[in-house]
Amino acid sequence: MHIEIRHEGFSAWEILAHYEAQRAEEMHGNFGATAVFVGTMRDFNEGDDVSVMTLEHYPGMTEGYLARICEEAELRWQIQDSLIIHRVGDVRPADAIVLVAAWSAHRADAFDASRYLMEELKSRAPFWKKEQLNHGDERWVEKNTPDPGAERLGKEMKNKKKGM
Amino acid sequence: MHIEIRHEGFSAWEILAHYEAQRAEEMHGNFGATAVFVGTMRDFNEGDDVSVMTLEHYPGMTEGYLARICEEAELRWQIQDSLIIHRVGDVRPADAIVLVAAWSAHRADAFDASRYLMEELKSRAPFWKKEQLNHGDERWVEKNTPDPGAERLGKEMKNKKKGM
Amino acid sequence: MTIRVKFFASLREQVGISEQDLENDGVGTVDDVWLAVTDNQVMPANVLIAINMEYVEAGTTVTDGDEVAFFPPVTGG
Amino acid sequence: MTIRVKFFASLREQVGISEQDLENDGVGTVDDVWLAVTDNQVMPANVLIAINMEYVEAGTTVTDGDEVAFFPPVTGG
Repeated sequence: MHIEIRHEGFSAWEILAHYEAQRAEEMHGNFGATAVFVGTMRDFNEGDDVSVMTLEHYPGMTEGYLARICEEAELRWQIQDSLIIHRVGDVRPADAIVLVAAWSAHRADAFDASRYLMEELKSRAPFWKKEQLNHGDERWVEKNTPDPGAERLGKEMKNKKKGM
Repeated sequence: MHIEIRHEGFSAWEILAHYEAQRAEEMHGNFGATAVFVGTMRDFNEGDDVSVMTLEHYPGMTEGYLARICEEAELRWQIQDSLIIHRVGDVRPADAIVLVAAWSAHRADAFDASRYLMEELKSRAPFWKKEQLNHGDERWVEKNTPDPGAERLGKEMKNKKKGM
Repeated sequence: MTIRVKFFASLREQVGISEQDLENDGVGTVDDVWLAVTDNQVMPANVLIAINMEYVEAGTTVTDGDEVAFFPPVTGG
Repeated sequence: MTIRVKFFASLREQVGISEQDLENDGVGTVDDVWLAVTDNQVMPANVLIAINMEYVEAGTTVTDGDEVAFFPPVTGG
């Protein structure tokens, strides 16, 4: 498991190449399926052009919840490893915001786990986005839209959770 | 859309970095979600150690079906681009066999489309695997196991398909 | 008792406080902490609350030394 | 008429033919092509068939110049 809050820009593909190279000996030949999701900044939202986005987080709590979400995924699916990298600070269009990955022997587990990681991150990890629009205004993004296809993944685990 | 049959080894992450760099101007800021799947060779299958696997394909038909599968995904979900790279020839444990990717403005579409690409590729694209076991025997892999989580993705499209 | 109170994102801007130590023996629940720190403002319905970095409900009891955080719906990813 | 016949993977090894041009005016369907090329072997139940690189059923009619391929269940990915 690897969790990281990044204050500087990153390339998802470089991180994955580096991470897998580091773990090559341990992982060699024992996984067959890697599912990855990368969220990048778009230059529009709700009909407006966005030039810069500032990502805030709650240091300590954020890392705690990201680790917990990975642990839940590792309990729930047959995955050998999971990774979450999330950017904070000022990001610009096309910059990577989030990278999640799940490694498994089975493709169904890798797909389900990566989607679960994203959904739980978006609904529980304390991050907030403020957009700077091209015409100078600022606004906070009010909420994340849930992924209907991820609903079936969250249910069982949510019943076990206290509070949220 | 990009389809490729590779006769040599490849790094999924290098291909993605290169592909996105090539398309950077066109794609800049207009997608927010990238879902990727990489299938790699395991060093075991059905309880046996596997040292080498030979991948055969039907030149022409394979490329045709991969392109068709991408086209179906692009019709069905809101995705801006899709990619399939598949290895043929002799592969060894930890080598990449397949890379699929889908780029979208929405994470649900990216997740669904990438899973659909994998499922259709595994059920329709003419590739075959022969395993060389460590103790010297050879055997053909008899069939792929379907991904139960991908069932809901295939149905609608399958009804429209003639034959297979 | 001492409670460390934190606000994040739009709520930090609205309340005008990032972090504050509340010294007050009259607070029993998270609700009380909110009222004491915000000068009796009404708590918005969608506020999320954490005690010591764990999500809790507004009625949860606070203890000396707790860190209580208030923030709007999360929007990461 | 001329039909180009191809076999792939385990079926290629079993039948012992990779590619063969069948010159025969007595073939009407894919089934007939199979019987003519394999010397009347029984077609395994799980064989997949393509004419001109499109999946078809065993009863499909062949036309002069067609490429007919027989292969086992696919196992890519």
